Amino acid sequence: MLGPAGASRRLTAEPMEVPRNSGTAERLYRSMYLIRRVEEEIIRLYPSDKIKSPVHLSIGQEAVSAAVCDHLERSDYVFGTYRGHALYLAKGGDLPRMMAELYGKAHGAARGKAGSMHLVDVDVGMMGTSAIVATGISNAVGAALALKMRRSKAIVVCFFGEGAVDEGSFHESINFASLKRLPIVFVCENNFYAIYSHVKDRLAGPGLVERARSYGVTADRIEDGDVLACHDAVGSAIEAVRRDEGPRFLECMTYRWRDHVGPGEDRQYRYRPEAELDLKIKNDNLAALGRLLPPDLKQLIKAEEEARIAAAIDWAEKGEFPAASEVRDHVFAD
Amino acid sequence: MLGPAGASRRLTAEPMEVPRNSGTAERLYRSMYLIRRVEEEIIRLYPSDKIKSPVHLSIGQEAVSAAVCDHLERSDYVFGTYRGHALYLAKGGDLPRMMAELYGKAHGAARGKAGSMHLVDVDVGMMGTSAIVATGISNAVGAALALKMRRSKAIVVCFFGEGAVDEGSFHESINFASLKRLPIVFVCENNFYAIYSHVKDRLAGPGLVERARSYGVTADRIEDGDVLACHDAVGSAIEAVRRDEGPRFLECMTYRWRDHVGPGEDRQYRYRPEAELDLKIKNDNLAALGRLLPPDLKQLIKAEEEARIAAAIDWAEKGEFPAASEVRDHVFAD
Amino acid sequence: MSLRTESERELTYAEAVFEATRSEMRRDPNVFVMGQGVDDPRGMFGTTLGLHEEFGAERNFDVPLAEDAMTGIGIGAALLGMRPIQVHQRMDFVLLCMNQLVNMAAKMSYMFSGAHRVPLVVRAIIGRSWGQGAQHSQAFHSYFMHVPGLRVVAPTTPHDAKGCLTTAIRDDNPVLMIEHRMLHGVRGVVPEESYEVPYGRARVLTKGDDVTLVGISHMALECVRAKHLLSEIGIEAEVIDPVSLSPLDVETIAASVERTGRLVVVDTGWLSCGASAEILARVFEHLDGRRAFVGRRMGYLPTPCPTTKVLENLYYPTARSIAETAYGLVRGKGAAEWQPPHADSLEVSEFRGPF
Amino acid sequence: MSLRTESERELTYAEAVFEATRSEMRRDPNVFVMGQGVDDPRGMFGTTLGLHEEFGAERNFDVPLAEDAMTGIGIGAALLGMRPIQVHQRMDFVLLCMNQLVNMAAKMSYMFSGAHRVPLVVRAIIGRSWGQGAQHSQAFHSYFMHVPGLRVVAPTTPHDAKGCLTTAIRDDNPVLMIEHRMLHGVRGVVPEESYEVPYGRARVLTKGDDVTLVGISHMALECVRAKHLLSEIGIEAEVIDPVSLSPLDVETIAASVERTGRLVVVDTGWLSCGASAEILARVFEHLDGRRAFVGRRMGYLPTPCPTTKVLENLYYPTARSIAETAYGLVRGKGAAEWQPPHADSLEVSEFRGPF
Ligand SMILES: Cc1ncc(C[n+]2csc(CCOP(=O)(O)OP(=O)(O)O)c2C)c(N)n1
Ligand SMILES: Cc1ncc(C[n+]2csc(CCOP(=O)(O)OP(=O)(O)O)c2C)c(N)n1
Ligand SMILES: [Mg+2]
Ligand SMILES: [Mg+2]
Repeated sequence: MLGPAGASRRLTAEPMEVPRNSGTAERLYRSMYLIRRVEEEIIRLYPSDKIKSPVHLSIGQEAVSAAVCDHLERSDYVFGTYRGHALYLAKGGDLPRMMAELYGKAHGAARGKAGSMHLVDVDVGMMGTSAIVATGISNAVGAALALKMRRSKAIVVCFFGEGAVDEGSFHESINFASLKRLPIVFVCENNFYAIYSHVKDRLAGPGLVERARSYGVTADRIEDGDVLACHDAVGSAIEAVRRDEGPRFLECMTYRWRDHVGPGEDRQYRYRPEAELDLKIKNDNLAALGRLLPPDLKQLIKAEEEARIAAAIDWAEKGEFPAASEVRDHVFAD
Repeated sequence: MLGPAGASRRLTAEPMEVPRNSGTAERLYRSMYLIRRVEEEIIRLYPSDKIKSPVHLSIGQEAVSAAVCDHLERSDYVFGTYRGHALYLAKGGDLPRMMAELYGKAHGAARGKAGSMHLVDVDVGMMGTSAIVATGISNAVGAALALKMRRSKAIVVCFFGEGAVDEGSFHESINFASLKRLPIVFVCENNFYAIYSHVKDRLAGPGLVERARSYGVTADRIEDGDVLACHDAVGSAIEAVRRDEGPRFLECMTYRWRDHVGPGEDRQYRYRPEAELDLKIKNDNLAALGRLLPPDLKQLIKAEEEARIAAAIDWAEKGEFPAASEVRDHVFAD
Repeated sequence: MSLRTESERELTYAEAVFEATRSEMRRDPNVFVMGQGVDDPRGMFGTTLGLHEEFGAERNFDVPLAEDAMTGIGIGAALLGMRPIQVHQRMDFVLLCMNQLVNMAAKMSYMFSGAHRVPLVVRAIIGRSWGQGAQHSQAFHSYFMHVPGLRVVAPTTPHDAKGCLTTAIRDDNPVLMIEHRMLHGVRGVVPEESYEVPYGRARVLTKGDDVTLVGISHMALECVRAKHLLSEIGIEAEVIDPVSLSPLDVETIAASVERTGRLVVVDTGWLSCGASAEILARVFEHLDGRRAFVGRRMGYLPTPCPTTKVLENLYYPTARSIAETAYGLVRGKGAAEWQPPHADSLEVSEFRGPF
Repeated sequence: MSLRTESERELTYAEAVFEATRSEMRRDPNVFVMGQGVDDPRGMFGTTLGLHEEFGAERNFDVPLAEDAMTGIGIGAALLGMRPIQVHQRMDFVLLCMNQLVNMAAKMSYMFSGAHRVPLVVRAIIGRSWGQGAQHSQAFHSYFMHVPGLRVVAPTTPHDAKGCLTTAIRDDNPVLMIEHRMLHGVRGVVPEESYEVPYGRARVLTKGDDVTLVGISHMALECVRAKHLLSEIGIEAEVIDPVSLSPLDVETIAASVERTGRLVVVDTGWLSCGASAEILARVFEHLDGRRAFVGRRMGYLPTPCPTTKVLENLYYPTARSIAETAYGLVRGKGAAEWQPPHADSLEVSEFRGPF
């Protein structure tokens, strides 16, 4: 079952002239706007109890997924985490089916069995997400191994939080990827926190980039705040991987505005300085990018995306829940 | 049950004047000689089928355990691997009880339940060994945590092969040790091979020392071939840890002469160049160290150690096997 | 459900866990808590909240996301006489530290013939409800029951939560304590003083002669509810909470089955090679043909856990499905259909997560 | 033991595993082998020896000591349609990759409603003899039987080893194949052509009316030996090899027990929550009071495995201890003591390791 006709899978609006890097800014703005607004809608809908599963929001972190996926083909693969709305949307995942999945409906991306934590859309290379930290990393490396064995031109991008780097599995995975020079980009979204635990209380030593380099992997840290610069830096890393120069590691600095899980804010827990959060909100990447676009173009994008979102929610709400018999389906592939 | 009176737990011979670093050379020679000869005896005994368990010999690698343990107090702790004879002996483990353990006897170090792969002698801080690669590393870090919590002056040294660095568990462990600045020395015995697999086929990047540094741990590579230089380098690392400067990592280059497991040679498998092995045997650390000692002192040491070994084997052979009822003992501590 | 004893003070299960931890930390300076988020503002559902304030940051500390090494570190500290308590927010994560728990902690006493002991407590929380999905809802107590050298307890009441944890902390052996997320908010009477709940003693929660219902952890609550449903149609169920899964008190269960001739084991987990298989097999061996009986196992459907509520509702045994099963056993094949009324499990239906 | 069929060609179990692997690699370019030492001069006890020479280094390769990630990498490759075969020299090491096998491989089909399939084969070898000790002798097949979404096979004969592995490689689902180290040298008739041994079909190895012996993996051999011992005193045992543990062919076993009224399940593993508990429980449920029977479980002692031979000999069921147990069931409590003669298990007594 596909989404409504209006909800095309890819972001297909034509590029327009804007001050700098026009087409790129427009595409990124559209992608980030969509992510931001979809998640704001989730916040709005959540108190209705229609979304009966944990949600991990990416508001504040939209730039990373948008910038990375802008360089990817539909035939490239991405692997992500339970904080996966942004990646799903940026890679061109079907929005109505995502909303239906959050509602637990039968026409959801995984017929309601997955919920927010396990978004998948293999048609666009969104390979799914895991709620066990770091476990998708080795799966992504395995996909890259398969691509290499098949002499494919596609690449894999693997997204994870800085908390995943704590796990031994990350190390085993990046070592193997480097050893075999696999076509993979490791994108670490460093938002400083794993739940309420600060990275400095978990990560010893000079930093993530140095860790990656100790596996012979070229690595860069990309600061938060300039989406177009981030886009450029990501682009050259991806190009290098496409040229078969072996894996790359990118530490993308970013920041989560909302609570670790759930739709709410988390100021009451006082685990992070309020000024830190306030500054990030003030320097909103989306707003900054929007200032680079002509107002009427921006309005056009907003209107188009709002229409898509409204249609998707409408479609999701209307669908049926899966039949009881489905509970036993798909334990095994047939 | 203790070993025979002649078999004292510590190497207690008085130091004598020898050309350079006299006492040290003597102590190291004695320790290495003991290890070498015990393992040669195991090779001799093995065809009799009296030792009914896998043995992993350290012949060729004696220098590392000897040099490190020479700096340790009885109250310091060591953790090792299934290739544990050298460490057990260098740390002052009871030789007769080790031999009895290999024979599976009731007066063995663990009443026959452990065998060669799980040597233990807590009285001298030999905390035991694991046959699952890398699993002792985190245990060692935990012991160091306990020492720190108790404000103890003792330290922990953790021995493992370069193969263990492949495991995620190593990374998780060294990260935590560095984070908490624990009193531990990581001693990686890099003998180039994990079974028949060369380290270059498993380890990507610039090397082990760089890996360790990426966790903020001071790390050194110590070349094979000069036991006294190795002893010095190890000594300064250990002193730093004693001064509470946080963990250290030492990559000690070494070489195994025998097959990965069992008493035999392994030339027939042709997984390593014969010339590589021959050169190592030619540059035997034990022989080189022996040349620094006056011949009569060397003879004395040999005679004393030979007597200990003979007595230990004799004692081991004479003991009883455990009674059938013992099979259910010690599942739980009581 | 609250089992009233002399004292009338009520606590939630989470508070009872907290109280046991705090009082053992006061009693023994070697006891400490380590785990992801144990010192954060939510304090592991309240079970470790603020312990670092009383005992210092060294005795209640956050750890990196590194289940394997952190378990090994706990073991290493235990070898030197410390008594670590480790907490896993979801039992699903213990799959990352099976090696340390099974290959190391469970074996060290035996492998080294008593030279080592491992006084380690691992608390593992089973998730449920609010869309936990396939990876945040699993229960692996059978994995630990399988392995000699480990003890496994699964207290249901706040009283037993406090007592079992106290016993576990004082034990010189590695102990897994299984906590069901749906129990954390349940209230019950908990004495203020310290006490130990012994291993290997099941609790008979209600007496009855028609059928024996054995309910593990949260399922003991559902069995009590099922018992009430059955009472209404004149069937008297004996409900037993094993409390301790390894060692298991098969005598108490078998004695009940000897009377009732009917057994339903209800687990919060899968059936195949699960705790319910073991309990059924043990009762069968124990009675050894002396007394014929019929038996059923209930637990998770043989599928991963679906996220959507409509399917998740089918995934777990309920008071109603337990009552139906028991009814079928008691009245036999020819009996009229009976549809028990719905019995609400507030701890499930009112749960809003987020986790 | 060799089951003679039309062809008379005999292979060892290890050769049969090799042959299945090679022929599937020839048939399907997506099949490849990865594992520690698979391309080394010993080739995993001969089962992968030299495969890289025929198929290239990309299709039979050594990996770092990184069980967790290597399993995840196999899964990732499988998601893209590759068909990896992974080998663990000892099943003890799978404890390091439980997370990937249980949280990922077993769940991907369901969690994503069929969007993914994971055609992964994991071969895990159970160690025994020559002082393997506590950490190189464990059998965890019950862990995988516990989890929906995984298939588990434990072939005993070279014939079934080849056929089960062929089935597993062609399956689009994750399959665990359990190999017992003591079986690798055992010879049996193996057809040259490819064939599949289906899931969920037990094999009746010998017919008998007095007692049903179910032997898992290597224990099927010991059960056949026990059967011969029992024959000598006029007791006829029916020996059944389940071959496939998940799904399990309970019908065949239950039908036998329905005739014999006596069941002994002999596992190469611990009892508690083990495969033997599941088989006993399933037979009990299947017969459901229609036929009374008595049953026993046999397996590892409830201890870690001791290294020294004198104790290790007590740790495992033997033909003799199985025969004694069966005798006790058949002749009942009052029967005269019977000490069966020693039946040598050459594959054990002649084993000299080193591993
Ligand atoms: C293996 C594992 N351990 C612990 C958890 C609990 N947990 C869920 S999310 C999370 C934090 C992860 O932080 P990070 O990787 O930085 O990602 P972020 O949430 O910041 O995007 C933790 C600890 C888990 N899901 N899996
Ligand atoms: C977790 C685990 N994986 C695999 C093995 C099998 N194995 C035993 S020793 C060994 C090689 C280890 O090499 P290294 O760490 O370099 O130590 P060395 O034997 O060279 O002393 C391997 C792969 C094991 N015992 N444990
Ligand atoms: Mg983070
Ligand atoms: Mg090595």
